[in-house]
Amino acid sequence: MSATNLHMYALATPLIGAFAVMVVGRFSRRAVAPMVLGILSFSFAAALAVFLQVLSGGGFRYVVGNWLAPYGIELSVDHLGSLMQLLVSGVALTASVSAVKSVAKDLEERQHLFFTLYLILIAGLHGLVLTADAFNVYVLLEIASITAYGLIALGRGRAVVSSFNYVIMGSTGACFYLLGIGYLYILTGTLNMADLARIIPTLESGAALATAFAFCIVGLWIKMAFFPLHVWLPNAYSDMPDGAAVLVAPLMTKVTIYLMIRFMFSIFSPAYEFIQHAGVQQIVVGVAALGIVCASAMAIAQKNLRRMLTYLIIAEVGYMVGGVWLANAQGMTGAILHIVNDALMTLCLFLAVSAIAYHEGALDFDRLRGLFRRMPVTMAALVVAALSMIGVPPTCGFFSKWYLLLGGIEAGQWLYVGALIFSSLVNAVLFFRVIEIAYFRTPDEVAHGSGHEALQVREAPAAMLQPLVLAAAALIGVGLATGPLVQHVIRFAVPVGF
Amino acid sequence: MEAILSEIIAKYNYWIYVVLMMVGFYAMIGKNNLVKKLLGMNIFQTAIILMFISSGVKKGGLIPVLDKQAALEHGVNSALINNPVPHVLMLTAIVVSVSVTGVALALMQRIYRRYGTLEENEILEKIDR
Amino acid sequence: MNLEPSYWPLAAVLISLLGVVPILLSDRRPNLREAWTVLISLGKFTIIAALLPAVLEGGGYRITLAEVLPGVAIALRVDAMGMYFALVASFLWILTSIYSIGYMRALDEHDQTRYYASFAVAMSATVGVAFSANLLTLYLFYEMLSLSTYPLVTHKQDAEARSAGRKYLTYLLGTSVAFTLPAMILIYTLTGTLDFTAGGILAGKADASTVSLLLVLLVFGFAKAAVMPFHGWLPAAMVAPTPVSSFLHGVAVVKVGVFSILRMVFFVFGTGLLADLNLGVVLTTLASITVLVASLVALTQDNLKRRLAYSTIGQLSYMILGAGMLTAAGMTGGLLHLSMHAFGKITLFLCAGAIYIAAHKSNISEMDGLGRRMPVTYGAFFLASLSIIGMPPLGGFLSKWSLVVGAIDGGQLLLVAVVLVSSMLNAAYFFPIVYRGFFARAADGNGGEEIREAPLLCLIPLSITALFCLALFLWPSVLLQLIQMVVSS
Amino acid sequence: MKKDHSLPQDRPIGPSLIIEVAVRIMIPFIQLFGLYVIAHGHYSPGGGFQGGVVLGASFILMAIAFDLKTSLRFFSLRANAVMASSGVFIYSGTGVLCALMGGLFLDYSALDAIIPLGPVEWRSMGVFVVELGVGLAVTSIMASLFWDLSSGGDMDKGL
Repeated sequence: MSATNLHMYALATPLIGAFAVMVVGRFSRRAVAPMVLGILSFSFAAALAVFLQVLSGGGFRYVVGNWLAPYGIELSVDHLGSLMQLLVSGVALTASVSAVKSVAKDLEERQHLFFTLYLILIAGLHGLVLTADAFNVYVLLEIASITAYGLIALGRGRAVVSSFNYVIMGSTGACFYLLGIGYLYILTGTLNMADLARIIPTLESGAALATAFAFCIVGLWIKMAFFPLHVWLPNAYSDMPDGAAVLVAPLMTKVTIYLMIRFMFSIFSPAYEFIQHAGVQQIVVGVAALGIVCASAMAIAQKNLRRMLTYLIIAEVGYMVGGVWLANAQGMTGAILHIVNDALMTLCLFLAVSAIAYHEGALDFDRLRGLFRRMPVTMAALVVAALSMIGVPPTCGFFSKWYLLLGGIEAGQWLYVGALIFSSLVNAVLFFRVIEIAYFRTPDEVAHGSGHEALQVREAPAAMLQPLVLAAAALIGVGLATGPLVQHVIRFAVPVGF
Repeated sequence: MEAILSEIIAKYNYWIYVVLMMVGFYAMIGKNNLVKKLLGMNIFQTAIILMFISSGVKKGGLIPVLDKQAALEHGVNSALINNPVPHVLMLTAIVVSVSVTGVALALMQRIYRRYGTLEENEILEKIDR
Repeated sequence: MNLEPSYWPLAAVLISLLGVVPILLSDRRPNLREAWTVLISLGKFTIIAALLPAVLEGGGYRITLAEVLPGVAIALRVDAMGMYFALVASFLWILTSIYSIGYMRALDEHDQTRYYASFAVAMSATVGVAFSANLLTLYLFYEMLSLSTYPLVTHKQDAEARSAGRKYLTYLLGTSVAFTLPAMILIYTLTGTLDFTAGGILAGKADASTVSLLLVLLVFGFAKAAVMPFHGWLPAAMVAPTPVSSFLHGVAVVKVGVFSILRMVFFVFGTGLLADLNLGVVLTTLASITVLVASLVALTQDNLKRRLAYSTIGQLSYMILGAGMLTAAGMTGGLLHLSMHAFGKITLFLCAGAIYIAAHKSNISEMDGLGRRMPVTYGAFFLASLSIIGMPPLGGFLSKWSLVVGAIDGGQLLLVAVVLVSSMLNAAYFFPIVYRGFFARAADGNGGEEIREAPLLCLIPLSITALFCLALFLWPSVLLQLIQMVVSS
Repeated sequence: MKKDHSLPQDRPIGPSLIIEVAVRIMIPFIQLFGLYVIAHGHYSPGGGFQGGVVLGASFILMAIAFDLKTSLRFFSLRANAVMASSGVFIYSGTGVLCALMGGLFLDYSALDAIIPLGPVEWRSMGVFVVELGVGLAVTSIMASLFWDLSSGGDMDKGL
């Protein structure tokens, strides 16, 4: 096995595995779980190896099929890309351990089909983080989205309607992106990112280039649910089966933000007038701040834990988009760091949600009473994730927020700085409301004298707890490793112009 | 006026795509029926496909299939040949669009079974109840 | 000051954090669990005491754990000021844990394992704050303390505890996120570092208005110091079991707040900078108002623990007042009051707890004649209240003396008046309690003949702390030496 | 091709002899053409996707002209799933095989090490192999897309 292909193995195993699972799953349901875990473990190991290789030897570009760029399809395995690949495969593996359990319960007969979609989605995400071709981004984005539509539709209640709305919105986003790419192709005659980056500065910046840029960015914004284009997300994400939510919620929006960074800085450059223009920056960062505030406010209004979290995802998107558009090194570092951190936080939160839902079913707030006693481990992990969302050191959420705040101050975007602090406070309120409900006992229990022995610990199965504890530990681990992470990885991803 | 008109006529392919796209976009946003929304989406995608393809066409261009013998002997004059890349790209885009349509149709069927209607407002009413 | 790299500071912080594991594991065996608690508290004190000689010789220890941001690491260091606080806190923890055993058993409280575990975590956080080498580490342990004490405050888990817990976190977490965090980031952008440096890091890096903004942000941001108007959490937190109120809300938590503010004044702003910009007056004004208002409010409280809580609010501001005077004697007085008040107030709270165990009474108006039944408890109470009022021959006299001298040195006669008036108010709210205990006749006929002293495990700690109030007047040398080192740097 | 024995009135539109006969004659040619398109994809217009669509359309045509069950008799669900999976497997398997043989992903010239045809010839042949995989997958997916939709998603439970 030659080392240069490792990242392709990481990508191809889920793809091949998806169909293997579909075929094998028809004959034996029991073989599905070990297969999925094996596939994803291998993929994770490969991604880890690539990451270490990039850390020591630097990034490289890879031509698929040895057709040279710009004619062939190129992949770029650089620091940021391999970090994202590691993140995708790590989150996917962790999530799948839990998903195997919850899907076996929720979708007993159709679990092989579920995991087929699941693995294709992962393959699509692997492709997205590696590709260096603007058109491939479109195709892979749609592969990931279509599988996500399917996964959402498997959910409960009005999941089908939510999924359909997502189809319409998601396709609009993809079409906008495709349209923007079309303009770029007409202008430059190429779709290879490096080629585009070479040609675009030589063009006279006119309306056509601006249109291309705007269409692509807006398309990606729709896909990542950037406020005010977020309307599809809360329903879609809260109606998903838990097994899918633990994968889709942490990764989809984050990978799309990564694509926005790629698009802005691998195709265009910080010198491009739209990115440089103070007015545009002002508007985008302002909208991001508004989005953070509004999403946080809407999260307060929710009466269901899962829905509350979906609104927080939207707020976090505001963090990252705002951070990128601060257009300085600190903000950029913060945004990239927050991609990693937020993926882990969301993973941890949704793993906890799925562990709670395993026995409790609905996640309305009044159902959570006394949960600390019944599920101590789950709640402890939820607390760690909550602390990270609030931004308490040494959890990782603190450090990315730190960089984002630094960037905001440096850029003089006080609105954004205020929004970040506001959202921290709101997060504190939100999560402590949940924790308080879960910590205190029900009136019935108090009535039954001491009533402590009456309540037995009833945790989710170990297979759901292990990834949860792992994710919670990762929040602290990544937080403590922020220094090296920024120093050895993210530093290379900050574009030169900053 | 004449200048504008001639401008429009000279680039009629782009104008057609813009009009088509707006028709599709309107249907996606303005229509209440889910099937019409989906049709709108398809029109929207088709418009983009048309734009791509028309960008690769040259006046009097040849199809980009080369006779090996002739190409080796006389060389290739790329100015005379239509650009195949947009076509190939759009082939993929069509695949994507077909897949999305397929998924959307399947979803719509399940919506119809569950709620007995495909009108958005009626579905929303039933969800609220 | 040369600091020697060492793992001991880390051990001092972590011992109680790791100690949570055996405590949790021995959930079903109370004796073993409590043996662990006492053992860990003894171990912690031993480690800290072992670090003392080097500090007294002018050295210290440091350790860097992880460089998380450029120029900012999670790092610990042991210097005179941190040592001073850690020594007092870890010593009092031993007594509190012994007292806790007596208290929790006497009342047959529920969830004792969680109680001891949270206590141990809170203790780690307290020593962590004391030994922090920079603002980020301090912030980390500060938040850890807020969160680990939440289960303690809400231990009863009834409606009152719930609303108290809500208030507790709203004040503490809210202010730290809304004020301290931005201030910290502002300092970092201005100076590029967050390390505590003797003489401050801000001098020459910021203009007067920024410095005063930072000062106000930090004083209010460390709301654990309960400077008005951010004091509301402290009376609310009194729903906690008494050992928690006595140790955490008499010593650890509130002193962490004051300690953090003093750290800022000495090691981030620098007294020189504050004197140049004449910003000491910000501190003294805020502190004076708090001292006087809190003492007046304390007069009106009938619940003993709430009265003590308001007393605490007032006393805490003495320490800030001392620092704000920006004179050597004032700062000495402020720092000294930190330990004197700690010993005094913990005694008072322990007595309140003992009264509650023995008589199940928490309102002062119901405590008539109890002193005759519980002479040891009331004797200790009397000694401690004298110390806090500032009477010789008790420790509190030394610190108040220094404060008055400091105020006179600085020519701030108004502050002299503040200290004196508030001391009289202190007397006014403490003496009635003692008086009623010893001399008033119980209102209802059955004056509680069956009431006896609290269990021995409760009595011993409170006697020890009361005696320390006396002893510290006679032999304050170690503490004074540490304070001298802080002030002179 | 056997006729479905359900009663005429059960079908929404009655059977039409003309259509059935015409389709019966057309389908073999359609399928042959589909195969031709797949087989020529690597050096002339055509390819796996186009050919696959044509092939898939033949089954759809069958389903429209007769009914779903008839088309399922010729192309069972299990065969469909296996075909779709093996199509993707052939495609990505080829890619991985190339990588395993020491080349880059999908670098067909590396396959020369298995069957020595010469690197340049393999580049051409490799495309054909891949197109074959694509063709298989597209055929089965086109057919199953139609089945699923027209049966209302009941395929798993039988019609």
